[in-house]
Parts: sequence; C-alpha cells; structure tokens
Amino acid sequence: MISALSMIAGISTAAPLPVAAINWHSVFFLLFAAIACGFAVAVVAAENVVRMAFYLVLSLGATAGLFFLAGAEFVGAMQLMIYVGGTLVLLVFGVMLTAQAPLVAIKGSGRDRVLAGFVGVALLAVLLQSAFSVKPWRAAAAGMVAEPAATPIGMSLVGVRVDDPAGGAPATNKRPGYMLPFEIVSIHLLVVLVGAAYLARAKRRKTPRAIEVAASVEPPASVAEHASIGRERQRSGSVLAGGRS
Amino acid sequence: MTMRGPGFLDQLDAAVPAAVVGRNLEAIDPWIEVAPERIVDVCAWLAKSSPVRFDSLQCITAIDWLETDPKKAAKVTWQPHTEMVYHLWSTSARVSLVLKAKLPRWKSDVPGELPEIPSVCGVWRGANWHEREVYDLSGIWFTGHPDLRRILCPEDWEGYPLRKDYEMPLDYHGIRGR
Amino acid sequence: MNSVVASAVPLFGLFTEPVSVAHYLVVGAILFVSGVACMALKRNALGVLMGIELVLNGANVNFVAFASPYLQGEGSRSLGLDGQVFALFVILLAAAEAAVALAITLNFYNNHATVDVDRADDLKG
Amino acid sequence: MAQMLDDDPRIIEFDVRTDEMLVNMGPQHPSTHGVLRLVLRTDGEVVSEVEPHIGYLHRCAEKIGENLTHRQWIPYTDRMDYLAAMNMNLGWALAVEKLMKYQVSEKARHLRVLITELNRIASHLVGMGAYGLDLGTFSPFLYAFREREKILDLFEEACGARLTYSYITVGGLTADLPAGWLAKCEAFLEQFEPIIKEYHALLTTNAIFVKRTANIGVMSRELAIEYGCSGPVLRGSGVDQDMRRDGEAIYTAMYDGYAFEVAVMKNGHYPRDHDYPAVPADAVLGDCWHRFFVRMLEVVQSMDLVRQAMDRYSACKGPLGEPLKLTEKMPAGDAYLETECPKGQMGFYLVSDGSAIPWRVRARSSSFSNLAVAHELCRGCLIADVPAIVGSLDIVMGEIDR
Amino acid sequence: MAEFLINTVGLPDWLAWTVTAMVAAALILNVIAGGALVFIWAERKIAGRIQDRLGPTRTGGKFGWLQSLADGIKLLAKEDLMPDGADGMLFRLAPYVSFCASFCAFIALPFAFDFVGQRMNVGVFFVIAVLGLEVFGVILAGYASASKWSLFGAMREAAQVVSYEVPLGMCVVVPVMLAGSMDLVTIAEKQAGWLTNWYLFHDPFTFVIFWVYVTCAVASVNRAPFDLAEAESELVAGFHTEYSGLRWSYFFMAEYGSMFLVSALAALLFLGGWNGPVPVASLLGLSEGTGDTAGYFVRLLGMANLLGKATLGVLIMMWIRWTLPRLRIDQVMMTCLKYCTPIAAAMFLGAMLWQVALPGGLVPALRRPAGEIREGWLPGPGGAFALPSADAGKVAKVNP
Repeated sequence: MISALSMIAGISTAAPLPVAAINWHSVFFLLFAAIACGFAVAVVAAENVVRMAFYLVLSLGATAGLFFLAGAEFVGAMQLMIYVGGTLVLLVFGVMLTAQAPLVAIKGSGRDRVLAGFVGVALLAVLLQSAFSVKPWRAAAAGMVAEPAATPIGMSLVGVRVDDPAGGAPATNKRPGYMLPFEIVSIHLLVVLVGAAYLARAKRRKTPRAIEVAASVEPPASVAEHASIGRERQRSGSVLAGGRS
Repeated sequence: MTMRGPGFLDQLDAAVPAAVVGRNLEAIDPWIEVAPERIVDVCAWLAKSSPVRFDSLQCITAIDWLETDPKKAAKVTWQPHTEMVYHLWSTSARVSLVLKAKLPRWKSDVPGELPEIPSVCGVWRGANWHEREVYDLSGIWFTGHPDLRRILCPEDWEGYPLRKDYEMPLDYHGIRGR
Repeated sequence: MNSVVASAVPLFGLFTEPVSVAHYLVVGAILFVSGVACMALKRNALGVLMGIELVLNGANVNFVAFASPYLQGEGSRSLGLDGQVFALFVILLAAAEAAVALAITLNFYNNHATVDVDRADDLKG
Repeated sequence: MAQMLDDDPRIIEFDVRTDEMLVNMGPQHPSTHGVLRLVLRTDGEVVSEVEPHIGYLHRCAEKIGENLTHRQWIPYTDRMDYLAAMNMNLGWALAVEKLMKYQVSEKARHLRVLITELNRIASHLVGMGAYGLDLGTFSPFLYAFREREKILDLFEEACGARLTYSYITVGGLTADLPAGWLAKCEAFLEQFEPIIKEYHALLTTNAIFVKRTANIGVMSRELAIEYGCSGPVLRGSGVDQDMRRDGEAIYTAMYDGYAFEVAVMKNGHYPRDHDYPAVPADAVLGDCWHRFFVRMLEVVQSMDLVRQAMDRYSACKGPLGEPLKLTEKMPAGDAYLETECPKGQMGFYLVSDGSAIPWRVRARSSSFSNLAVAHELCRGCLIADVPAIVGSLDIVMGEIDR
Repeated sequence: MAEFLINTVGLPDWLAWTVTAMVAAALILNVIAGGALVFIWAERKIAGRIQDRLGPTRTGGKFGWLQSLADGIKLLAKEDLMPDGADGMLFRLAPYVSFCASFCAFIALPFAFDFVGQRMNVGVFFVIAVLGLEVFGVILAGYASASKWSLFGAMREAAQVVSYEVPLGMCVVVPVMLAGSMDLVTIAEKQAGWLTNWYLFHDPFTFVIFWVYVTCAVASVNRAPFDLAEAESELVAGFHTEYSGLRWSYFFMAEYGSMFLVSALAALLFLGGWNGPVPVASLLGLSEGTGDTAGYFVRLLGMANLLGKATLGVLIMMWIRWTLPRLRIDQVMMTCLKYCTPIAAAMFLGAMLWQVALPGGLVPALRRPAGEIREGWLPGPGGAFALPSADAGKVAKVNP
C-alpha cells in the first residue's frame, strides 16, 4: 500500500522513483519478446494461411528488434531484409498462388491439437529448464560493450578475423574465417536461384505473331506508284451494275 | 472487271445452280434474291471462288414486312414476310453486292417459332456479331451459328424489338418500360 | 526501495533486471516450440513451412544471444562473431530452403490441386 | 476448352500453373471507353480469352428511326459516334439523298467536306489522347483536348452545338457559316500544325509507347477484312481502302477535285507528303502502333483537306441551298451507303415504302465490327495489353450499342 | 538533447530519454505528414502546369496552397468502406503496415550531421531493409480486399519490389564500398567539400550507377512509369481499389514518404548528403564543431541542403510521372533483370577496380586528403591488409 502510494506520489514529487530503477533495455526486450512470442503462438493458433503469414511477419520482425537489442545490428537488418522482406514475401506469394477458398483454412483435428499441446508444453519445459540451469547465462550483464560492426563480419566472411577471439588469445590474421562456409552458401544460393529459374520457365514459347506478320506484309511494288498523290479514278458501285453501261 | 453485271450472275448461276430466285438490276442498289437454304453456298462461292472475291461482309439486315395498321394493311401488295439483306464488299475489286432472301415471319407460320436461315459465320467470321444482333433485335434463328445469344439486349429480354408487332414490355425487373 | 516495488508488483523484476542470455533463451524456446507445434498441427504445406521458419528463427535467437557481449555475466564469454555469422548462415539457408520448399509445394499443388500434406501419400507426382 | 488452349500456340504454358480466373473489366472501368464490359479469362497475367459484352448503351435507335421522318432522325445519328457527329449526320443525309437521287449545291458540298474533315481531326484527337490514357500517360490526353476544344468552338459558332450538332442534314446544311469563321479556322490550323510534332514526341516515337504498342495485337489483313473492320483499323493492317476514294459515286463525288492520299502503308512505307516520324524497327504491320499511326497521319491529311475545302468553299459564290422539308416524301425502295467516318466505314441502310417515314432503318456501325475482332487480338496477351489493344481499335460505345 | 534535459533542466534520466524519443518521433512524423501535404499540393500544381492547366488555385488564397489540407479533411469525412468478402482485420491493418515501414525507415535517415533519429552502424542497410517491408502492406491490402483487381496489383507489387531490391542493393553497395562504412552519416561526411567530392562524380562507374539507382528507386516506390501495382488504366486502382477515406490516405502518405526517403538516400549516397556543391560553411571557417550557435547554423544549412536535394528528387519523379506512359509488367521485370542488375553488377566491379587502381582519383588535387580516402579493408600501399583499428575493440558506454 505504502509502496503503491509512493509510486503514485513519486512521479509528481520527484522523489526517488521506482520508475528510475527500470532498465529500459529490459523494457524494450520485453516488448519485442512479447510480440515475437505472442505472434508465434498466434501462428499456431490461426486457421487462415494468410493471417498466419502476417503473424509470422510480425513475429520475425520483432525478433529482428531483439537482435538489435542484443547488439547484432547487422544480423537484425539482415533478418529484416532477407527473412521478412524476401523469404516471407515469397511465402505469401506461394499462399496467394495456392489460396482457393477451401484451401485457405485446412483444419487439423482436435486430437492432434491436444497431442501437440502436450508435446509442446513438455518440450518447452525441458528447454526452459536447461535455459535456467546454467548459472552464467542467468547472470546480469557486465556492462555494455560496443557491438562488432558489420566490417568484422564481412572480413570474417572473406577469411580474415579481426575480432576478439573467444579464447582470449590475441587477434591475429592467422585465425580461420568463414571463407569456405561462405562459398558453400553462395553456391547453394546459386543452385537455388537456378532451380527457381527452372521452375518458372516457360514450357514452350512460340512467337506466332511473327507468323501472322509475315502473312500480312504486302510485297513491295514500285515506290513511284505510292508517291503519286491524288486518288485513283476507280469508280465503284455494285458488281451487278458495272457490266451494263 | 469484265465479270460485271449480268455476266457475273451467269457465273453465279453456273457455280451454284438454282440458288438465285430473283433479281432487280434496275434498283438504286441492284440486288439478287437467293433461296434461303442456299445462302451459305452462294456466300461461300462469292467469298472464295468467284472472279470478284467478296471477302468482307459489311452488314446483315432483317426487314420485317408487316403492316400493323389494318387500314393500310388492306392496301399493301405484299404478304407479311421477313426479308434478309446481306451487304457484301470486295476489298480487292472495290465493288459491292446486295443479296436478299425471303423468310416467313414465323417458322411454319406458328407465332413464336423463329424463322430459320443458315448462318454464314463459316464464310466470314465477322458475321458472328451481326447475326447475333439480327437474332437479338429481329428474331431470326441462324442455324449453325456457334454462339447465338442476345448481344445488345439483356439475356432475359423478351420479344424482338425490330419486329413491327413488337410491344415494349410494361416493366422490366421493376423498371417502368412505358 | 526497488525490492519493495519488486515484491509489490509481480514480475516487476523483469523490468529492472538487466537482460541476460536466459531471457533470450526463453524467447528462443517459445519460438522453437511454436514452430514444432505448427509443423505438427498444420496440414497446409505452407503452414508447415512457416513452422520450419519459426524453428530456425528460435535457433537464431539463441545464436545471437550467445554471441552478444551485452548479455554475458562475469566469467562467461560470448561466442562473439561466430554466433552472428552462424545466424547469418541460418538466415540465408532459410531463404534457400523456403524457395525449394515453395517449389515443391507449388508442384504438388499443380499435380494434386491441394496443399494438404496428408494427401501427399504417393511417391509418384 | 482445354483442348483449344493446348492447340493455340499463342498460349505460353508455365510450370507453375495457376488457376484460371474470370475477371470483369468494365462496365465501370477507367479504360473501356464508356460502358464496355470485357470478361477476361486470365491465367495469372496472361489473358487466354476475352469476351466483350456490349449493349449497356442500347437505345434501339433503329426502331426510333421507323417512327420519325428522315430529317427528324438526324439528331439520333448525332448520338451514335458522338465524337464525330458531323460525319454521322453526313452518312445518314447522303443515304437519304442517294435514295431520293438528290444533289446538294456545290457550296454545300465543299462545306460538308470542310466540316466533316474538321470533325475527323477532333475525333482522332480524342482517340489519340485516350489511347495515351490507356497506356498510362495523362498529359497527352489534355493536350489533345485542348486542341479539340478549339475545333468545338468553331463548331459552336457554326451550328450552336458543341457535341451533337445536327448541322449537316438531308439536302444540305442547316445554316451557312457565320462571317469570319474561315479566318478563325485558318488561324486554328496554323496554330495546330506545329503541335502535331509534340504528339509524336510524347506518344508516337516515345520509347515506352513503342514498347507498349509495337508488335502487340497484330491483325493480319485477312483477319481485318474477314471481320469487316474498317477505317484506321483496316488501314493499319495495310489494306488500301478508303471510302472517300473507293466508295460509291454519291460519296466520292463529294471529294471530286480534292487531292489526298490514303493513309496506309503501301510498298513498305507510308505517304511521304509530310514530315512524319519513321516507323520503329520492332513495329509490324497491323499492330497497335500502326493503327495509332494511321490516325496520326489522317489528322494531317484532314488538315490538308480542310485547307482545300476552305479554298473551294470561299470560291463558291452561289447560295448554300435549303435543306429538304421535314416531311419530304421518299420514293419507295432501298439504299445502302457507307461513308468513311473517323472510326471506320459507317453504313446506313434505308428502306422506304414511299412515305416520309422510313420503313426500316439500319445503321451498320464501324466500331461494332472493329470491336468484334478484339477477342482474336487479345488471345494470349497480357492484361496490360488489353487496354492497349482495345484502345487502338478506338471504339465509341454510342455507335456500337446504338 | 537528452543531455541538455538531464544536465540543464534537471529531468530524471528516463523522462529525458522518453521526451527526446518523443520529440524525435514527432519530428519524423511531421516530415512525413507535412512532406506529404506539401508534395500532394506540389504534385497537383506540377501536374496542372505540365498539362496546361492551373491546378488548384482558390483553396487557401493564392496558389491553392491549402488544397491538400482540404483534401485531407475530405478524406477524413469520407465513408470508410469495406467490401463484404474482405478479411476485416488484415484489410484494416494493411495501410498502417505500409505507413509504419515508411516511417521506420526515417529513423536511420540523417538530415544533417547529428540530426538523425538513431545513428546506426548499418544505416543504409537498415533503411533499405525496412523500406522493403512496405510491400507487405500492399500485399495484405490486395489480398484482404477480396477483389481480383486488388489481388493483381498486390501480385505485381510483390514481384516488382522483391526483384528491384537486388539491383537497388547493388547500387547502394558502391557508395558503401567507397566510404568503407554503412553508416549514412559517415558516407555523407566523406563527401564533404566541393562538388567534385560527391560520389556521383567519383568515377565514371558511380556516375552510371547513380542513374541505375534512380531507375530502381522509382521502381521500388511504385512511381510511374513503374506504377504497375495501381495502374489505373488496367487494374482500376490496383491494390487500393477498395480503400477509401483515411485508410487510403495512409497508403498515399506511405508512398510520398518512400519517395522522399529514396530521394534523400540518393542525396546521401551520391549527391554529397548535406554538403552543398560549394562548401560555404567551411569557406567561412565554420564547421559542426565550431561552437554551439555556429555549429547549429552549419547543421541547419546542411539540413536545408539535404531537404532541397531530396525535394528535387521528388519533383523529378513527378515530372517523369506526368510525361511517360506506363511499362508492362514483363517489361518492368525485364528492365530489372536484363538491364539494371547486370549494369549495377558491372559498375560495382568497375568502381572497385577503379578504387584499387586509382585510389586518389584521376586528378588527386581535386580529391580530399589522402588519409581520408579509404578506411579499413582495402589493400594498403604496403600490400598487407590494413586492419580497422577503431571499429573492432572499441568499448563505449551506451546505456548505463
């Protein structure tokens, strides 16, 4: 009671505030985490595929926010650009291509739901238990450290490490980077690109317009004939009237 | 253009015998009358084989010859009938031709049964819409037409407005007609 | 003072304590479980695909969390760059995976006129 | 249906096959020129079938014609091709005159040429501007309307109306030109001539315009002839036919002594009497670009004709002559006459039983035949091509539905 | 500002930060909303003048300058319609999704040195990524409207925007490479000085790629001749066919916001950012660091510069819109895949080689001092990799 009063009074009297104790980093974390988790659950709960896709967008977008909060700006922006802006647009595209009225909502059976619920809760319990069981993971942050910029990430992808090594050893140019995985991923993406192009290719492509066109062009006669200005004196009328006169 | 006038008609007679049943070469637009059941043969010859190719169908008209006023009806010299008029045109020779065909107003004189004439859609694809229009407004049934539906009036319209005895409906889906 | 407030308002501690790795792990776990449930429940192939995306995303959250120097307590070191790079690879592969899965789904749809995975029970398309 | 599509080489088949969709384009659609309704059967962006539905503007003008005298029906012809009402008036008036074997005065003849050719310019301006609108550019439309406005001002001064003139009538014209009209007309032509270059820059030779129209909706000359297409649509396919030169005597006599060349591609090129832009490389005869270009040529051609007509008209000293009486009886018989209107050959068929009121009136509309070919042209095109193709036919619904 | 509030006014930290954030958000919102008002009026006026009309003349006295306000009031008063078969939730949300994406991208957009909502290490990337999210609003609008025309518009938009992100990204990478940073502030800083320091004139490749960027930017914000998603002559109004009133106006604001954004991005990446063609401030001996008032003046000057450039970009987009016909969807995709992407890729390689071969530019005297040219990772004169010393291990207190 007293604390509640002091909270209310505190704001107006500029007394030591509980609000001041709030860690804004945590607040934003909670905000984004709530959005991410809430809409992830909504994806499971939703019936309509398009809505599912929309919830997924929100969930992944909020996850990008979490990445920003964790200091991984580049990963966050990447998440927005590739995951949300690319992959999910593709997914929504697929939804639209296949979305007919009866297909938009395909319902699972109730039994499946109960089963999935049990399994999910059990899995969640295991995961949470393991998450909280390691003590250092639960420790408070030691302080804010400037994030590694995009440059070290880019350097590591071309095979040069410039960041602080995990083992505490001094940074040297000899440490392995991610050149090989980067190349593998590049090839992988190329393969996927080729596959997508193969998928979207036209089975047969004829240009019959050209055929029609060939039939429609008159063979050229003389240029002089065309240039003569003035109309031809060819009187017409009924075919039945011509022969009599 | 040697094949003009009566000479052209002789050729037509030779190619499609007994199709031409009447002619008027003195009219403003000289015309020949064709037996309705032979219209496709005649048109096919005119469009494909005749010395003057009539490659274009300009217009199809149905004229309803019926005098609704009994006083005037007593004076007219003709029997009630429907007259089909085909205006053909040759883009190469730049001449025209008028074909006519006489049909009864109703098939077998049973009111409501549409008079029939073969469709010339097979000769000129452009005849499609013209025949649909004639069917829609004048009530001629074109046998062999691929898709004979009303074109200008709504699909559920009743009657054929260009018939002389047509009465505008009093009401169409709640819209006052007269 | 803080403890008083924290005890008076349930879960107020969440707002005052700095975020730790465990926080992120919880989010990751929820995303992961949602994804698994989604894969299990949905009969629409695209729904299953969305479940996979959620699962991968849950894993990504963990990677980033372990990589972040912000969230580490005394005595533990972050994964550093490695975590972020792995997260990037996951994102890229998820994109590729989505493209391939979408292609399969569309082909299935062409042949069967449905995206119901329960109906995909013959080997020949 | 499926079989037909399989056989049609124009249909491109993709591995990702989507469902067919029926889409209504119109009757309330920005680019269907009034109340045309096109039912598109589409597969994604590819249109497999187009079916025009018409008749939203149907008023059965032919039935009305059976209850009015020939001159009373003139205002109804105004409302057919309302963009070229003068030409409509002329078509009907000439058909009646053909039946009555009536000859108008020399002055009336030249005035008719002057007025109808001016109206042709106005109509083509609308067609051109609206075509730009169909392709998504707005400004040429207003540039075209700006010039058309001046023509309408001239018409207003001559006959008092700006759209439905009823100026040309059976037996002549309702009134002579007011004093000073010719000078204004000459001033307009002077001012208008350089503007045509602007239109060419904005549309005819514009790279995007060419991309959108060249090799789109190609109509072979056989197809055009078989469907009874006429006007710029027919000439765009390379058929050398213009009723002003090839029509019946009573109509061609109107143009006796006038020098003009039919705007058609002959022997691989268009008339060279003016400084026209060159035909782009990827345009083929019979495509949308050529149909459009023929209209542009005809604007220049009509300007020449207007100038010639003004000279001849001012040289005529005699009276204009009075039009026929409203109740002038027609001889029994029938007459059919096609005139070259901006949209194509407008035919009027008139059957008389000897009274002043026609027994049967028939209007053969050029847009009607031109639109009938649309489904052939649109097969296998993209959705964006449908407005481009239908726009290049330059239809007026008032004329189609009558 | 936050420091000012804490130290001078004496507000508590949290309040100071909140107030600062609110002020920044309000300012950005004003840029979008106010900008939209001005641009809508300008568009009407420009369209009118281009078409030999007057445009709005009466509303608000001269020049009809209150026209867009009157439009806004009309839109507010309009009935908010929703089609029967529409997916209500998505239909209502879609405009806000579009608007939010456009709005969020402004967070990382610097208007002058230090005049930035949130300076970001990956600023360019963030802006492009968030701008790409705008497409979701359009897709959802198209789908939720339950209208075939809307669906067509949405599909076109999705295909177009996703495709154009590729060349757009490549174009953006070139200035990033030249500056050695993705931070928009840094990129603009590097172009300080005379006109010749602008990346547009850095080398022939950047000059070419600027025009590729312009093409892709116009395409990615759906302006004519790439406005296929709302092609009025084909799709009635595309994805916003079924929208009316305020929701419709949100789409409009998002469109104008994006237009301004890509124009500002062009200015920052290629046209020297807030640095004018002539370094007036530094000629006068002023810089951002010269005292409070002078520094403020310099920044305001820079902001005027940037706003001017961005507005010019928007005006050019309007000019294009009222002049050119619209492309067809396959031609739009072909422009992207056959022309923009290869050209951008080639120019990227060219700019890179140029940088290696001629690090000082053709006429080194015209360039900035040599030390400023490169940062970080390009092979240095010694042949070894020069490692970025500043970025890697810097420790800073961000949030106590």
